[in-house]
Amino acid sequence: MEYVMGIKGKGFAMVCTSATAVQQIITMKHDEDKILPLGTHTMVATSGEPGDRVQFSEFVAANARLYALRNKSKLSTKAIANFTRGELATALRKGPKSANLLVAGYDKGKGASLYFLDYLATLHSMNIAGYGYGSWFVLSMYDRMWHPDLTEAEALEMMRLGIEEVKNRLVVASPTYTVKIVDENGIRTIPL
Amino acid sequence: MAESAYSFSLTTFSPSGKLVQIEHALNAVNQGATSLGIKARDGVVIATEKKLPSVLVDKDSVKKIVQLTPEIGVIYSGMGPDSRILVRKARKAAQTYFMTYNERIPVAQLVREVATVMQEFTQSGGVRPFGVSLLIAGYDSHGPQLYQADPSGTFFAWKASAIGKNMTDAKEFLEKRYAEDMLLEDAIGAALLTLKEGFEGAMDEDNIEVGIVGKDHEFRCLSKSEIKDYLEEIL
Amino acid sequence: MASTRLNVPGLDGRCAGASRAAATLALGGADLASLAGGSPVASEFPLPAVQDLDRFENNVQELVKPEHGTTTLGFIFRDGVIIAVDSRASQGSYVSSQTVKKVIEINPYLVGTMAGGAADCAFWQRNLGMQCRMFELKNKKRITVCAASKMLANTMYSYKGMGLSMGSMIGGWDPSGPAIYYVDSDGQRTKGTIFSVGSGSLYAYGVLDQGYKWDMDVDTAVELGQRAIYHAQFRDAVSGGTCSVYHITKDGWTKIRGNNHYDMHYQYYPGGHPTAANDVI
Amino acid sequence: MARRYDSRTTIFSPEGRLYQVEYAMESISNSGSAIGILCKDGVVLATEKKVISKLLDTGAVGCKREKMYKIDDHVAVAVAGLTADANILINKARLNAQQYLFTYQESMPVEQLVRRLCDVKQGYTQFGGMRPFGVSFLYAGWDEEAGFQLYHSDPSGNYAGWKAHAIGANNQQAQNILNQDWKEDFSFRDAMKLALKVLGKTMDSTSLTSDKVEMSVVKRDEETGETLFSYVTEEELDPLTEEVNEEGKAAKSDD
Amino acid sequence: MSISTYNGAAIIAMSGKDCVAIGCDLRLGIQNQTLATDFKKVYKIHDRLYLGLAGLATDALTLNQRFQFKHNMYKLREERNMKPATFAHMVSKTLYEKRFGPYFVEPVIAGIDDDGTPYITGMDSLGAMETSKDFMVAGTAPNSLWGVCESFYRPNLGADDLFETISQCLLSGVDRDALSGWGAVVYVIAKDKSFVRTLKGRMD
Amino acid sequence: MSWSPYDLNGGTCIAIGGEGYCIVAASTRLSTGFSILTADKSMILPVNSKCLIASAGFDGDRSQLHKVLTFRSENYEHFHKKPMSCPAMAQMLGNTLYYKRFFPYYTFNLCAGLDDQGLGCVYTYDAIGSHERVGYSCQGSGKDLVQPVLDNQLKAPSILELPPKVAVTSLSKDEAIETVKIAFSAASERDIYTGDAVEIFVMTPEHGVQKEILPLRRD
Repeated sequence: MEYVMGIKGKGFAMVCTSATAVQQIITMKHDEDKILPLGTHTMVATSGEPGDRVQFSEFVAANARLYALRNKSKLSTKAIANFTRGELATALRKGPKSANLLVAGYDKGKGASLYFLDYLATLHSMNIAGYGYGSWFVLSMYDRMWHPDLTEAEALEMMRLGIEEVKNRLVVASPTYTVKIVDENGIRTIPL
Repeated sequence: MAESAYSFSLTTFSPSGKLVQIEHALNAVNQGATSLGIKARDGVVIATEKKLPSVLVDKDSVKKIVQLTPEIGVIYSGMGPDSRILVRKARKAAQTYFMTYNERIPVAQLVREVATVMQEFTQSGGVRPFGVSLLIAGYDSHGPQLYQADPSGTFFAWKASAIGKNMTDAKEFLEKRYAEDMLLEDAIGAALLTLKEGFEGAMDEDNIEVGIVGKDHEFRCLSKSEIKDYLEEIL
Repeated sequence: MASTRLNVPGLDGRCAGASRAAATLALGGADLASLAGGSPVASEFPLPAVQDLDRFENNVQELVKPEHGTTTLGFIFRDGVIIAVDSRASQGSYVSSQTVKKVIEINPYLVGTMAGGAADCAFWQRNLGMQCRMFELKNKKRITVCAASKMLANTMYSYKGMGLSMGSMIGGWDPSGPAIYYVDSDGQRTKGTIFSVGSGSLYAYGVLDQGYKWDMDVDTAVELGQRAIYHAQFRDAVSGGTCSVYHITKDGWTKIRGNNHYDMHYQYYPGGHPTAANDVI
Repeated sequence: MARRYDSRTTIFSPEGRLYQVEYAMESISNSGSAIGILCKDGVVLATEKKVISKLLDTGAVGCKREKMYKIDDHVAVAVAGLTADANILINKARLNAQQYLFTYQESMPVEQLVRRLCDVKQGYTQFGGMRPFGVSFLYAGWDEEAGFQLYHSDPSGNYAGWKAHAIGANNQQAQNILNQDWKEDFSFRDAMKLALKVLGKTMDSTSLTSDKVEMSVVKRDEETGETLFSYVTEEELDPLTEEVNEEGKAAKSDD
Repeated sequence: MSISTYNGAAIIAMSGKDCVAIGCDLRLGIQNQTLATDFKKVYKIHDRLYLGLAGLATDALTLNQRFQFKHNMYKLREERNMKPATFAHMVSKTLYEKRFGPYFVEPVIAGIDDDGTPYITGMDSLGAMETSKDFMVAGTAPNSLWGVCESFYRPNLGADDLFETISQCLLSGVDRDALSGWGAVVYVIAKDKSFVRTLKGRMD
Repeated sequence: MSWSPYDLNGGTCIAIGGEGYCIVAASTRLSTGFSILTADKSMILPVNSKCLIASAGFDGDRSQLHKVLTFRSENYEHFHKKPMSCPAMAQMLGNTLYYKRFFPYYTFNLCAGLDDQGLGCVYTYDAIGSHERVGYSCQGSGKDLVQPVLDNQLKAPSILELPPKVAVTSLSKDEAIETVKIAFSAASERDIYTGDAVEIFVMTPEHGVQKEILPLRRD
C-alpha cells in the first residue's frame, strides 16, 4: 500500500503521498498525483486499490462541486468528510471501496482540519494521520516532533525527515513523493 | 394509500378556494347520528345515538363505539363503513408503534396517524375523502385527552365536543354545563343529558352507546345495565 | 572409514520425527556428562507419539497461547552499547504481564534481549550463559560476543522447524570492542550497530533513526533509547509496562533506567499528546 | 367554459394559468393571518389565534399552537391555510432537515430547507395529477452563511426572502403597514410591537388582547452559540399589547 | 482478529441511588496500531440518556447518527424526550432489522427516568437485550470488566461514590486489555446534578 | 474434532506475597466440559515446608507434574540435606516445564513461598516454563476476572523500576486475605468453573502453613 501522511499545523494542513503508480511489480510512472482538490480550500489524499482510489475520489470531488453550484455556500471540510463517510459506509456492505483517505482543508473562522477516513468509513479528526507500512515508522517520529504551534517550515522539515526515514527503512519504499498544503490562501504544491 | 385506477385528484380547489369534496364530506358527517365526548379531570366519556333502521335489527350486533388500543376508544359520526377502514388502519398504526418502542402509542400520535391517512384521501388519485368525523378518547402519560378528526385531516383537541346531526345545539349545551374540575362520573351524566337534548323519542340502554376511559387507563363500553342506572339518575 | 564430512546438527535434514540427530540437553537430571561432549547441546526432548508433529505443535500453540508482542532495541555508539526494552507480555488482546524482564543478564559482560517466545528466549539464553561459563573455565578467558552469539545461533538452527520462537539481540563488550548480534529462531545471525526487534520495532526505528548520532554522550544515548521505547509503547498495543535501559562498557553492563510508562508519559506530555486532537468534553 | 380547465390540476388554461394553484392561494387568503418580521438580532413570527370555542383543549400534545411549528432547532414556520395539508409538509421538512444533518453532520442551511420543500410543493402543480397543497409558510431561521432569515412560500412552490411579510386574511392591508413601519435597526421589542399592531388591524376583532395572538421568536444565545426557538408567553405579551393599543388610540386621535 | 476487536473499546455502565454512570476508554486503533486517544464511545441522546457503542468504530458512528435522527424526529412529534426503556427497544429493533448482515456493535444504554429511577441495559449485535439493575459492560475485554465490576460494585451509591467506583473499574479493567485504554471519560447522570470528567490513566 | 491428549478442568488459583507472609488460594471444583466431576479436588501441592505450588489447567498433567516435582524435591533434600528454597524451586519448576517443550504439561502454575529474608515470593508461569517473580498473580479459568481486581487492590511495585524495590504487596496479611475472598466470590459469579469452595493456605515464618476454607456458591 502506498505511503500517505498528514500533519495539521497552525492555520494549515499538509499532506504527502508517494508519487509512484504501481502495477504488479512495475512502476509505471513517478509523478502520479494522489492528492485531489475538492474545491479551493479542501483536498483529499487517497491510497488503496488504483481503481477505487481514482474513481471514488473523483466522485467525491464531483459532488462537492455540484453542491457549490446548487447552493450559494461551499461545503465545509467537516461536511465533505462526513458526506464521504456516508458514501463509504453504504458502500461497505454493498460494494466495498478499498480506498483510504485523508481529507484536509481550511475553513474561515474554524481554521485547518485534517480527517482520517479509512475504507471502513472510520472517520476521525487528527493532528497526525497516515496509511501504509511507511506511516508506521513516521507516526512515532511525529508524535515526538509535533506541537500545537507548528509552522509551515517545521511541518515541511518533518515531512522531509519522514520521507527520508521511509526510504531508509521500508524495503518497498517509493522513490518519489508529492507534498501539498492547504491554508487560508488555498491549495499549493510544495516541491521537495 | 389506496391503489387507485385513476391517477388524478378528485378533490380539487373551487374558485373561492374551497375543497368542495371535503365540504360535502362534512355534510355527510352532519347527517350522521350525533356523537359527543367530554374530558373530565380523571377520564374521558364518549357517547352516541344508535338509531336503528328497523326494530327487527339485532340491537347487539351493531357496535359503534370501538376500541383501538387498551386505553384509546373512538366513536364516529357519518358513514359507518368508512369508519371501519380508519379503525383498521389506526389499530395497525398502534401496533407498529408498539413494535418499535415497546410502549403504548400516546393518544396524540395515534390521532396524528389517523389524520394523516384522512388527509391522504383528499390528495391522492382516484379517491374521495372519508365521510366520517371521529371523536377519539384516550388516557396516556399526558393524562385524559379527547380529539376530533375531520375528513380534511385536520384534528383538534377538545375539553368537550359534539359531532353529527345536532352538533351545534349539543355544543352550546356542553359549553354551559362544562366545568374544568368535572369528574368522570359527572361527565357521564352530562354526556347523557346532552344526548337527550336532541334525541327524538325516548332514550334507553338500547338506542345509545357510551364508552369511558378512567385513571385505570382501561377504555371500555358501559354495559346495558350501567347505562340503565345512569339514565335513571338523570331522567 | 571415518567420514571427513563435518556433522552440524540441523543441516542434514529437519529435526522432526523420532530419528532426530543427537541434539541433547542436560536438564538437571544426573546426566551432566553429555555437556562435556561435542557441541553445546541439549538432552533428548520427549516428543508426542503422533504422525504429524507439525500439526500437533500448531494445535499446542493454540492451547498454550504463547505470549507475543514486544519492543526491544540496541545500538552501538562512541561510548558503548545501549540496550532498551519494554516489559509487556500479551496473549491475544489480554495483557498477561506488565513486568516481564526482557533483558536476560547472561553474564556481567553479556546481555540478551527477549522477543517472541518468553520461555524459549529465557531458557536458551540461560543455557547460553552456562555454555559461556564452561568456555571460560576451559579456555581461561572471557568468550567474545561473536562466539557467544554463534553458539546460540547454532542451537537455534538445530531446532529449526520445531516451533521455537525467539528474536533476540546479544550485546556485549569484548577485547575487539562493543558488539551487537541479532539472533533469531530461524537461525539468522547478523552483526550490526542499530537493531530493533518486535512488533513495536517500526515505531522504535522512527525515533531511533531520527535521533541517532555516533558521537552522542551517554546521557543523550540513554534518553534516546528510552524515548524510542516510550513511543513504541504508546503506539503499539502489545508493547507497554516499563522501559529498562542498559548501558554496556568495557567494564560490563549496568542498568541505567527503569521507568514506568505512566510516569514517562506525564513527564514528556504534561499538556497532552498530539493524538488527542479534539477536546473530549 | 373555464370550468373545463379548473378541475384538472396539472394543465394550463388557454390564458396560461394554473387555476388549481390560484384557487389554492385563494383558500389561504381566507384563513388565519400570519406575520413574520426580521430584525438584526432575531426573527419574530406572529399569528392569529382564532378561538373557535372555549372548549378547545389548548394544553394537549401537538395542538398547543395550531399555526406555529418547529422544523429543527434553528428553523420554525408559521402556517396559513389548510392545517391538515400543512402537517404533511411540516413532517417532510423535518425529515429533510434530519437527512441533511445525517449526511453532513451540520445543520441544514435555511434557504436549502425552504427550496427542498418548495420543490415538493411545485411537484404537486406539475405531475402526479394531485391537487396542490393549500398552504403558505413563513420560515424563520438562522444559519452560519446568511445569519437570520425570513422566507415565504406559497402553493405554487415559489419562495422569496423577506424583511417582513404577511400572509393569510387581510395580508394586503397588513403588508402596507409593514412597508411603512419596518425599519432596518428594529430591536426585538419594536418588531414584536409592529407584529401586534399589524395583527390588531388584520383581525376583525375590535381590541387586541394577548389571548388572541400567538407569537414565537428565533434568536441566538451568543455564549453557547446555540439558536433558540421559543414561544412568547401571554404574560410577556400583555405589556406589549397595552402599549400598542395606547399608540393606536393616540394615532387615531391626532389624524 | 475478529471484527469486534478491530478497533478496541471498553464501556461500563453502573446504576446508583437515583443516578447512573457510564464511562468509556478513548482509544481508536486499527488492530495493534493506536491512531487516536480522543475517540469517545459514549454519545449523548439527551440530558438523562446516554448511549455507549463498543465494537466496530464505523458502525458505531453510523448507528449514533441514525439514533440522533430518530430521536430528533421523536422529540419534534411527541414534544418530549424518549424514556431510556423506550430508546433501548428502538435500538434493539434497529439492530434486528439487519439480522442477516448485522452492525458489529455492542450497545450499552444508561439513563434515568424523569422520576430518577436508573435504567441500564446492554445488547449483543443483534439487539438481544439484557437489562440489569447493577452494571453492564461491553468491549474487547469483557472478562476483565466483569471481574472488577463484580468485586467493586455496591448498590445504592451516591453520584460521587458511583463516579469513584466506575472510574476504578474502568482504569483497572482496561489495563489488562491491550486494545482499550489510552485515557477514559465518565458521565454521571443524576436528577439534580450531572457531570462529566476525564480520567488520568495509563497511556500504553 | 481430532483426538487431543489434553482437557481443561477449570478452577482458579491466586498467590500473593507480602512482608512476612504469603498466601496461596485455589478453588476446589474440578470440571470437564459443562459437568462438575468433584467439588473437593485440591490444586495445591505443598511441595516442601518452604514452598507451595498451585497448578490450573489439565488435571492429568497436573498430577504427573506434581509427582515429578515431589520426586525432584525429595531428591534435592537427600542430596543437599536441606529443603529447596522457594527461588530454587521456582527455577526447577521452570526447567521441568521446559523439559516438555514439545509435548507441554498443559498446566498454568504458581509457585509461592517465603524467601530467606522472610519476604513472600510469588512466581507465575506460562505452560512451557517462562517464569517471573511478582508480588501477586492468578491462574486458571477465572484469571481474566480476578487479575484486574488484584492489580487494583495490591499495588506491588515492579522489580524492573529503579531504584529497585522488592516485588511484595504493601497490604497486611488480613487485608490480602480479604481481597482474595472478594476476588473469588466475584469469580464464582461469572466463571462457571469456579465454585463450591476455596482452599486458602497462609504461610508465615512463625506459624508455617495454616489452612482455611471459604465456601462459594455451589451452582
